[in-house]
Amino acid sequence: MASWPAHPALLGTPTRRVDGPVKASGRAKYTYDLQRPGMLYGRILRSPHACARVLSIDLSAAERAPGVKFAMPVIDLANPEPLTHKVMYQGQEVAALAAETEEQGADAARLIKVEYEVLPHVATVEQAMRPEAPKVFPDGNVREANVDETGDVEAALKASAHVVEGLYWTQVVTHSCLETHGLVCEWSGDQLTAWSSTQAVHGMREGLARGLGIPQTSIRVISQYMGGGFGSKLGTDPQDVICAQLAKGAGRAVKLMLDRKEEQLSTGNRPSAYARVRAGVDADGKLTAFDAETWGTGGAGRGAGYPLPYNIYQIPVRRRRHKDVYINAGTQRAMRAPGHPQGAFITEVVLDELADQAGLDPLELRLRNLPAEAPDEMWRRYFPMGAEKIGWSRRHATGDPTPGPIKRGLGCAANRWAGAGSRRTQGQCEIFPDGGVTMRIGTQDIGTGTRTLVKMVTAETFGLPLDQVVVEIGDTQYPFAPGSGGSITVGSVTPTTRVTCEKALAALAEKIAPELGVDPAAIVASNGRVHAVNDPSRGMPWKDACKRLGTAPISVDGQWETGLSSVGTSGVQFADVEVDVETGITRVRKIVCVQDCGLIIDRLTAESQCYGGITMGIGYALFEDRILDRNTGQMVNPNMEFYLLPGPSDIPAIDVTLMDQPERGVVGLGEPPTISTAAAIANAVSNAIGARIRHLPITPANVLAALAEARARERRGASGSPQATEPGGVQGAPPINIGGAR
Amino acid sequence: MKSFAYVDAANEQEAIAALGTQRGRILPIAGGMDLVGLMKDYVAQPDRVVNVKRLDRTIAATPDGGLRIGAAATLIELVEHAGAARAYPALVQAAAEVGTPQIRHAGTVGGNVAQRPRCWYFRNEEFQCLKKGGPRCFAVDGENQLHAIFGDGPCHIVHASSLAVPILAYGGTFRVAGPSGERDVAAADFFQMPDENLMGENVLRPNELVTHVTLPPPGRVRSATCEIRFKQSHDWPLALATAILTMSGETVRGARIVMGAVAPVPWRAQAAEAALTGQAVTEATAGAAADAAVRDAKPMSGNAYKVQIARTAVKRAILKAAGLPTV
Amino acid sequence: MAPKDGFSVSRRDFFKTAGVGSLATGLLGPVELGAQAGVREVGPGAVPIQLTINGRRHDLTVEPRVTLLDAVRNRLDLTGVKRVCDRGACGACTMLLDGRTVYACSILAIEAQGRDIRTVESLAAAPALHPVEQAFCEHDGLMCGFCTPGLVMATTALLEKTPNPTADEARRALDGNICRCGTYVKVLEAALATKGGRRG
Amino acid sequence: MDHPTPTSRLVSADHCSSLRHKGMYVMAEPDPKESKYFDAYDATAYWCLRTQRAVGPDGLPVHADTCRMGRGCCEP
Repeated sequence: MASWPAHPALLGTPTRRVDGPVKASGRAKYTYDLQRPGMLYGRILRSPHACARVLSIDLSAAERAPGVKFAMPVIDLANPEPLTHKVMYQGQEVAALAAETEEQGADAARLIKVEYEVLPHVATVEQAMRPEAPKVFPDGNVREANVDETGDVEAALKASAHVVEGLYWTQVVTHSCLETHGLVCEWSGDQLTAWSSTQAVHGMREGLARGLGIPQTSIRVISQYMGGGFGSKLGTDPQDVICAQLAKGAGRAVKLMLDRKEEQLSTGNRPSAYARVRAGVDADGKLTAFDAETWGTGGAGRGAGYPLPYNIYQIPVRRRRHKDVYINAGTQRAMRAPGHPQGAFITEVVLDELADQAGLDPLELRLRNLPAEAPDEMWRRYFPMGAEKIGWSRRHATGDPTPGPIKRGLGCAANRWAGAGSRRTQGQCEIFPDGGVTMRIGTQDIGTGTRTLVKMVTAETFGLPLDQVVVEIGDTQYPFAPGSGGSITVGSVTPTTRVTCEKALAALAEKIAPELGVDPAAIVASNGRVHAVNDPSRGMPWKDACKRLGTAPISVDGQWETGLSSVGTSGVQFADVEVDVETGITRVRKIVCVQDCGLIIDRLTAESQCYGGITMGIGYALFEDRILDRNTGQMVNPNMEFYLLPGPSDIPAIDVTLMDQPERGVVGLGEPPTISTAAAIANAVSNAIGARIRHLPITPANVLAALAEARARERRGASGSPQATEPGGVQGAPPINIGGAR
Repeated sequence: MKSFAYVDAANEQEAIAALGTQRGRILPIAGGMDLVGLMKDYVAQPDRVVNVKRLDRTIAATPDGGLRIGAAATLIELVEHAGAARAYPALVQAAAEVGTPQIRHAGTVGGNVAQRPRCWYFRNEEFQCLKKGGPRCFAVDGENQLHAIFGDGPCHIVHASSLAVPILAYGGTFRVAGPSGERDVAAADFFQMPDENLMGENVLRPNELVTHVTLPPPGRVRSATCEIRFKQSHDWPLALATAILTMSGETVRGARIVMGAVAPVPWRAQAAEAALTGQAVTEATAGAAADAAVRDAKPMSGNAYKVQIARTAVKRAILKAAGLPTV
Repeated sequence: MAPKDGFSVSRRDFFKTAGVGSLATGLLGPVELGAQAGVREVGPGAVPIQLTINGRRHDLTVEPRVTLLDAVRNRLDLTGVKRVCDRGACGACTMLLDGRTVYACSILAIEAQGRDIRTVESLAAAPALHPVEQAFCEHDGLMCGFCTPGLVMATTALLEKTPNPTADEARRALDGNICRCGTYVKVLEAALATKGGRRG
Repeated sequence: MDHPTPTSRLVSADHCSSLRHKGMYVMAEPDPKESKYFDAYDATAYWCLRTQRAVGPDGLPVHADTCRMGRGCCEP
């Protein structure tokens, strides 16, 4: 059985990304950058309406336009099922074409005449949940999930020493991958090659084959470099099949990359989350009950569920009633820790409110409610470490008493994620007589450093420098590996690489064992030599060993094995913020992150995952919001100018501590670091301003409304009692826009 | 972007000759920071674009001690102009906060002043709003969190130019050139409210250009601009304000206070000026002036928070001008 | 600390820093008569233009509406800098024009004639790396890498002007660039650590 | 090379063969001992391989609850 080296040479070191030089210098060719001989540009015409019936599509003018080689409807009006003639959201595909230049394609698309019958739509959850609302789908706009209930909630709340009650919510955000979704398709007879910006080359092949009705053996998918996915590029999309059809129809290669507006409208988003919560603690600060009525929207699709209460703290009695709400908007899809940022935000904010009511330090309240058994006791260690690093001891009670408009505050939150690895992952390794090594695995590097990790494990196993091994990924011609999602890539591909390379090394050991007079099982490779495990002098240089292969390389296949990876990560984050109460503007001063992830392969890229997750969490906390016009259902900020993403000056000092756990094997780290950032920031803002932040994003409007509400409450003299009112419903609070999908 | 013909004007006369009388059919391009985006979004669909980058870009003192800024000067040229920064700090502070380095390197002073609104209804092709000849302003009962808190409509944009604010405060004048010659238009008369001019934001006719801006000698004043934006990196201001104080000892003898990003034009706050006049600048008097500045604000359904932000911008601009700490 | 009163700038100061238009590029290509007499109009069809990119002259034929970014990426296959927002808001297309960073997505190719255009490909010939690129790699100032060439260009421009920037200067200089993977902390480290960032 | 058909704990044999979700391409195989890391909530985005969208060829939403034999478009 394969194992990780006890004294690794490379693993765990901060190793530079192997594709850094080609990326930094602009030499890496992403899908967006590819040019194929005779290549055309594809362009999709999309619905401008949130809901409409397509009555006719007239391609004739577009077909005659300069440069156009092929045009096709996407909505099939010959389909006898009338529902398929409807467009359900702005940005849904209606027709497509391919032209010689991008400009010609754009011109021609505007010549496609589409007759729409505009239909009533719903743009917000409030609109959608009204009884008289137009129905997005015939089965109604609200899909109720089963009630999940443990214990007697009413009794437990009644018996609680302190209860908080409120409405909490988060916004819809988009993945905003910098490289938009898209691909280049080229046919050679019946064989299709697709260069795709995808998180799953094998998945893309499977989807294209089914979508086009051709065998998987006729398709090759390649993704050497891709510009971000964050969960939105795991499956096939309409444009993938459309691009292949355009290329077939035109008889030329076609590149179809979405523009930014299309990307914002139609390639997925993180659903909103709403929760009406009642929660209690007893006199000892032990959580007693958590009752939540929740809803959210994933647009014209389901799946707006999220874990609540977030499954970290022990709460004996709980009830959860969830509804998915359809609206006429682009469909949700997995986005970096699906459900968790929403659940963590609501839960951790409720916890801070309970701590305030109970007169407890929020950190103390958390420590009193963490599980005791391993591995979850990690949080018990990490919280005090993070507290030390952020300077928790200087935390003031809720409401910075310092005079002046700038208020400081601290907050914290925890995260958990599964990770794991896929046992279906396969690899292939060749050792050549000249000493060359090639490791092939059909995974893809979505920016997380996969190529680097595979290379490190390969080099480690053969005791060679990084630059003496070749790693080939990102192609369906290589053995099957799963999609890069769910933080399972490292747990899938590094064990598989280790297993495969160990197998290849064993084959080499067989060849040289007689000559060395050593049991082949006792032969290892290190420092450029192949030698007896207990006696490095009994061996030979790597190249000499390979010469013994004669003319035939070693070629072995390997498959993932258990024992090299684990499931489960834990982490905590602390935020130090500064809020200007005269403008409502929050600046994050510092984030502290304590995170475990098992055996670290590359310390540099592992740390970068934390920096990246936190940065995305800051965007979620403060800035990002997909805003749909409530009256038309059309997105008002389908761009990067008013869809606000954090930039350099919005990023605080970030202090990352990775907790090494080599004994656990590898555990994925892609998702967990982004989960708790917004929750920690929200709690820090509340701590700073002395008013409750109960929804995201924490815009100036949000902060000023919270302050106004707190002042109104003070005037009413209702301090200390449960808050029965909802944000925005309080007299004195300015009416605020909370953005799109409500 | 619709295709268009292109004229590279070597001078004012060529530029004006190349511009037409039909609104929107022929448009000048300077830095392009505004126009290229408008064209990509099919909000502007000119048949001809006239390059005016080769026109006047000098930044120079006028004989009477004022400042003349060629409209084709880039924002970075203004920011890096030591003389301008010393004499007109409020102007250069505003310029330094515009957009990003890339925008300041290409964008021009004239382009900044004459740019079209950033209203998201105006900028998205789907919305046939008033300003595009459509039937209604979508902001009225829509997503108006970034819209105007002053003015009676019918269009509720905020003016997008940051430079316009200090230019108005300093009493600047725009030199406008057209087929029948040149005219000077005071900044106070240059910008137009939607009820005067729905399809544009200023007095420029389709065949006219701003060739330069002249600021009068600043006199013995203290001035500052305070911009408040949400993102500290690239973002549009939620509000900004310029305060120009003429001091007599510690007492304000006269004040000019103008707010930006709050109304369809740069918005002069005469009530604030009156409130401050005769006072020493303190946190309290600046706050009282700021209260006066926003007293007549008429926020929309979703932008009441901007009243507070505009108030803060005014207060801090006054304190900053007086050399006092702003927070 | 009251500011100096009055207008105390010498005229010499003004003229020293005032740039007078130095980019009088004549019109290239066929000259057509426009609607008005004396107006030299080209397009809307493709017109020949000349661009000086990375020190090399390129003759190409594009419509006036084609942006510098699209001309360079699609016509000249210099794909180092990327098209991301396409509206001058993200910096992935950052090029240097006469030494200053600009958004190539928001500048027409026809208007970049006569200017010194530098793309990321100008920094180093493969396989060598420019010191800024080297620093990005050493500090892991990149992840998916799609924003990286734009950030490399913005950093290069900063260091050419300000060889030893403060952290705040570096942040301000990079504020026109967006990274979705969240590499900013490492990018700033790289910018501040770059040695010999100035090109000779 | 054997390319396994996607399988998932969220979709069983009586579901339509065109129903897809992320888990089918990611295929993490949780350690039963670690099941506490998997909460009971539905954040799953489903799509149909015949439309590449969240609706089936009949224009109705796709979901593990609805993409079962008996729906007109379902294929074994």
